[in-house]
Amino acid sequence: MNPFIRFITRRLAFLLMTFFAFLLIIFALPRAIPGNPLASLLYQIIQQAQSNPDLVKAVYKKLLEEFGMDKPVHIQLIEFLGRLGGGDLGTSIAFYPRKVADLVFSYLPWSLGLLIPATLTSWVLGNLLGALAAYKRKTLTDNFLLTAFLTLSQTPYYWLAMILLYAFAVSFKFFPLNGAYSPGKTPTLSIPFILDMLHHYVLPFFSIIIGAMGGWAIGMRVMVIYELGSDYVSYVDSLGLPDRKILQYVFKNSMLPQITGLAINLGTILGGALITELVFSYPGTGFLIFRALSTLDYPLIQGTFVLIISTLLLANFIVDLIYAFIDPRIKTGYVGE
Amino acid sequence: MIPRIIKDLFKIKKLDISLGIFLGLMLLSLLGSIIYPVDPTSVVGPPERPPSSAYPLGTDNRGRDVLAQLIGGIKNSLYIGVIAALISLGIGVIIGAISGYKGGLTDSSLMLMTDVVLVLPSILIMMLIAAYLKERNPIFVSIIIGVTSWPWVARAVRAQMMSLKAREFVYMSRIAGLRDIKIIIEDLLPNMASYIFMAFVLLMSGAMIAEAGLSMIGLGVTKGISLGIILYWAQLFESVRRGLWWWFVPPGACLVALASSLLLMSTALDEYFSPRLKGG
Amino acid sequence: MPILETKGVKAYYSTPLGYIRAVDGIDLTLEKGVILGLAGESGCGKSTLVNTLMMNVRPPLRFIEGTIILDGKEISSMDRSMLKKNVWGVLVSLVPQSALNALMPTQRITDLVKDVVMHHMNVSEQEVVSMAKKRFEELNLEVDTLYRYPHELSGGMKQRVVIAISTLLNPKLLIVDEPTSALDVSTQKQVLKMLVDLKRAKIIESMIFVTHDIAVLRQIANWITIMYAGKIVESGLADDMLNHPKHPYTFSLVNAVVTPEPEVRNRGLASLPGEPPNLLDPPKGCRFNPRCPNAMEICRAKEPHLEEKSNRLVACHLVFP
Amino acid sequence: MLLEVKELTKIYNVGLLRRKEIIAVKDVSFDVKPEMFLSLVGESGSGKTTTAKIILKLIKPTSGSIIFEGQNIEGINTLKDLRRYWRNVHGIFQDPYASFNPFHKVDRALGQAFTLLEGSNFDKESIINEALREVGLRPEEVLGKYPHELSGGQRQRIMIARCYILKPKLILADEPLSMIDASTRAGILKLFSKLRDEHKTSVIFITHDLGLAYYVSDEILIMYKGSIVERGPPHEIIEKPQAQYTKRLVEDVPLLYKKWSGF
Repeated sequence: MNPFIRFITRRLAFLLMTFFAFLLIIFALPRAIPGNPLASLLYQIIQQAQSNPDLVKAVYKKLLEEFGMDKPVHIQLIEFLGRLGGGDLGTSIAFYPRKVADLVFSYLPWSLGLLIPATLTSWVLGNLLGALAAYKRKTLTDNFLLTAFLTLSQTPYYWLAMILLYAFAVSFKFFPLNGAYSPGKTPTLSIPFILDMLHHYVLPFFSIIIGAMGGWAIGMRVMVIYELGSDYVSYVDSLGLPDRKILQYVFKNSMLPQITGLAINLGTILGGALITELVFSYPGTGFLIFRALSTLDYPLIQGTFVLIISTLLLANFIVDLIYAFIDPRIKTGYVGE
Repeated sequence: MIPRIIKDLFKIKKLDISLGIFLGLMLLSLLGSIIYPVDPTSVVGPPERPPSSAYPLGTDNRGRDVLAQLIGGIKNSLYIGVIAALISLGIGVIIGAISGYKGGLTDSSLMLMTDVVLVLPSILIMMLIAAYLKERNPIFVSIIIGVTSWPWVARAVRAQMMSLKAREFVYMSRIAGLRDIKIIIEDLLPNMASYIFMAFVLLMSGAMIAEAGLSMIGLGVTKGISLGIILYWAQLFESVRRGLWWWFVPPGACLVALASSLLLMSTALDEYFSPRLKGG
Repeated sequence: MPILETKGVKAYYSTPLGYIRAVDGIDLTLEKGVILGLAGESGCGKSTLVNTLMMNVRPPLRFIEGTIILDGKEISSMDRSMLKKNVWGVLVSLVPQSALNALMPTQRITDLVKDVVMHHMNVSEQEVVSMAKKRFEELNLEVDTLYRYPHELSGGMKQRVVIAISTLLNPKLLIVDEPTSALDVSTQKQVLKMLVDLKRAKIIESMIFVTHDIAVLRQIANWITIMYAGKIVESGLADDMLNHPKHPYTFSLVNAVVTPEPEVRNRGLASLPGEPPNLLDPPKGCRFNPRCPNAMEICRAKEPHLEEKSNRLVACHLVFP
Repeated sequence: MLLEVKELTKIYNVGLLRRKEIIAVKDVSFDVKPEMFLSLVGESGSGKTTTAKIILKLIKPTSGSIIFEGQNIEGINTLKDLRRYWRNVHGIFQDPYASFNPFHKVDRALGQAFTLLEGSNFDKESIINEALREVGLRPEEVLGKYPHELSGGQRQRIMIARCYILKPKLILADEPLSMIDASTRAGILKLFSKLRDEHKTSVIFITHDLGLAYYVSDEILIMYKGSIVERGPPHEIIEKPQAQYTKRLVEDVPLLYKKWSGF
């Protein structure tokens, strides 16, 4: 068989298996944990029945139906998979009667709008600075950059967000305190609204860029140092190729892991910038997941997680494709040793 | 060999600095309650006071002492970090070592399992598990972090094991009739020691950050304190917007200092032990 | 005019413990048309020397002093960018020791060829490709190889491709550093043949061939230089020197050669006691004195200099008292 | 007969993307008489090291058998039997740097020999000292040192000293000289002959160097791509090679006293 197709088929099979394993975890966890959290949630809902009996009854009915608590486990599992297969992620409790999928898609644009540009920017900056540090190895520049990268890579985005917020929105009132746009406004495509949106955008955007840059830079720095020490570099160097060209070679060879890293990273984007969105009260999917977790909205937790894991596995698959296209050894069906 | 390595290691400035920061904070957390005997959980003064001589790092919204919380928080964060790292390391080393030493079908199936766990994002699994638990003590949190972050250790240990067991000194010990267990202890493990130590250090910093992340979304420990919990409270009660900087800056700074000193430590060790990074 | 001439060349490795004097005062003259075999055992500084000869010096190695004149140009005072522009690949080329890993794994051979040629010459891509094809044919390499990735080639093939690339621009001097140590004997012979053909076809004018294998030198070199502990101990015409070694070290080196020949079985094998000296702190006097069977008082006190008699250079108090 | 190798075959499965079988050793048969110096000559990948590892029971053959003093070694499985076997059949490897665990002093490699010797009241120190002197080392110069403090030649001598303690019936020496400088090689080579002459040890000398094999052996086996293509006394192999591969080999080895034609 064509080695390329064979490789891709094997990876696809693996990813599907992983997806199934994840679905099993999602299915099993609420049912397997002692004290059955689902049951206690149902109990809680019944207790709240006084306040709004009709709504609570509806929620209760829906939950029973979706989780099928009264049926044997294997039937529950089949129904669970069947619903997922039909594209139904269930109904939220906290936002009853809205569907989970519907909720996610109304929160998603904010997360994507924030994360895609921020991730790409930090990726580009991180790679450039990382390569610079490697090129300037054993100089003051490298020592400074490396220390900065190490510290940044261990700085949680959300804490950075808190610091930025305190500095530029509380102490100096340059930027607004929270939200994606000023309260009272409705999203339109007008110039004033876009300006207002950008004004809210700056701090979360930079907190993600700065927070993510260190990790990319560290990875790139190590890769470039490794490549610079390789035999092919000293060979082309001795042939007189200019440093600029050699750096191009090294950069090209160091990029593969970084590209795949980026793809995987973009794969998790559906989850939003969980805690950063929380700090800024930014209405993205991260915020939604937080609401789901804090209100124990099981259908919403399950639904969002299934979506996140799907895009993540899809990203993994794309990475495999990239590898298969770029790595000549896969193209030619190289057999080791 | 070992004394020489240790002597060499102390010459590395990066290592000295990072070790200094880390041990300093660790000592603060261990001895802190003796030097600064204030109960972090009890109300000691008026709420939301800025730092002063009475409250070096101010008080929180209920009038509890932030410095005392910080001391307790570092201690618990370190505790969770160590336990979680030990759990991951244990699982990773055992799976990796068996996989690498045995090979064959055992290897294939263990690695398949590892790959599955590696692809699933550990933070999601952590969140899932944590969300369904009502009570979460530090041990639980450590276990949750530990059981989700071992796969890369297993892979790395496996690779090391495979290359080491084909080394000639291992053959020399085998044809001297040494028992497998003795070969593993005397020949294989010492040669992986630096690696295992580095993995531990990285796992620990990862675990402390993961703990803080879980806490921030309300899935951290339900009783007691940690750096993440302080941050969580600070976030919950809008400390940033209300300008109560002493409440959220110190715990975050300590977390960053602990985690990045650990990372710096492993970077320094890596540069020392891997020749290609060491060279000019 | 000789193709290469050096005077008092010193290049040391800088380490925390001090300087390792790997190349310590080398005077060398290489005439046009000569294949110089540079031999010596591991750690004697031969690889360091050949890299220094083309000023390919990178930390921790440091060029200390001396002059190197290559094809009438003093390259020891040139800076790196100048060397890269006008010397390396054009006047002098290196076939590195690690030729098996010298090709970038993610690049086809043609891509490297294009980059190398187009950096030094103002030609179009098509011209480069047709030039490379012609050269590959001339050297009996399959033209198809140009479109391959390195991992698709066998060890011997990689080695020959590297040699072909190094000589694309007809450098006057080719430096070959232990090219055959990882190859089996038949492939080794092919590679050696290719090197000799390069000179015969006048693609290169001269060659320095580094090896620890004296029997290989016998086959291809017409001039041999022996190094010991960072210094040249003997230098002369290949056949003459191998038949009548003068320096005690050369003598034991030649007599340690084991080839499948009755002469060797009858002759027996020589063995030197002791270990090569530590170049951080080389012995006083002659560096070979601690291992020399003929060491005299003066050998421990005074360093012998390379002196010439009937086309032979030797640094030994026994030969030149 | 000391050792009989019968139809030995070893197949490895390798592959980055698809599994591929690599036949490392194919139907190899030969035998070793007592006090025999036998050389196994081949280029890298010819299967000579694999053969040695199988004989040393470091890896299992895919098929075929090895009979040592009339016993099939497949049946040697208990630690006690294995130890007796390794006492009689010992090995020395190519890389004197990798043969020592960098975390232990070189003494350990020598001390390990005593696990193989039966009985318990040895004067270990004097046995070790004597063995070291046999291989031309001064005990006080090497004992107590870490491997990195010694040269390659010294390390390889220590490995041979270990064989002097054991006095095995058969030594498998896998390229023991390939990383040793030429000028010190002869001294180490002589130690193998001495073991044979003084202690009646047979040697299977594995090398890629036809010259060395020619110089020391009673008999040479030529291996190519996992099979034995030719066997015979050294002078016959060199003077009248029969197999195609051997002919090419003999023709392509660089000689000291004769030049290649066409160069």
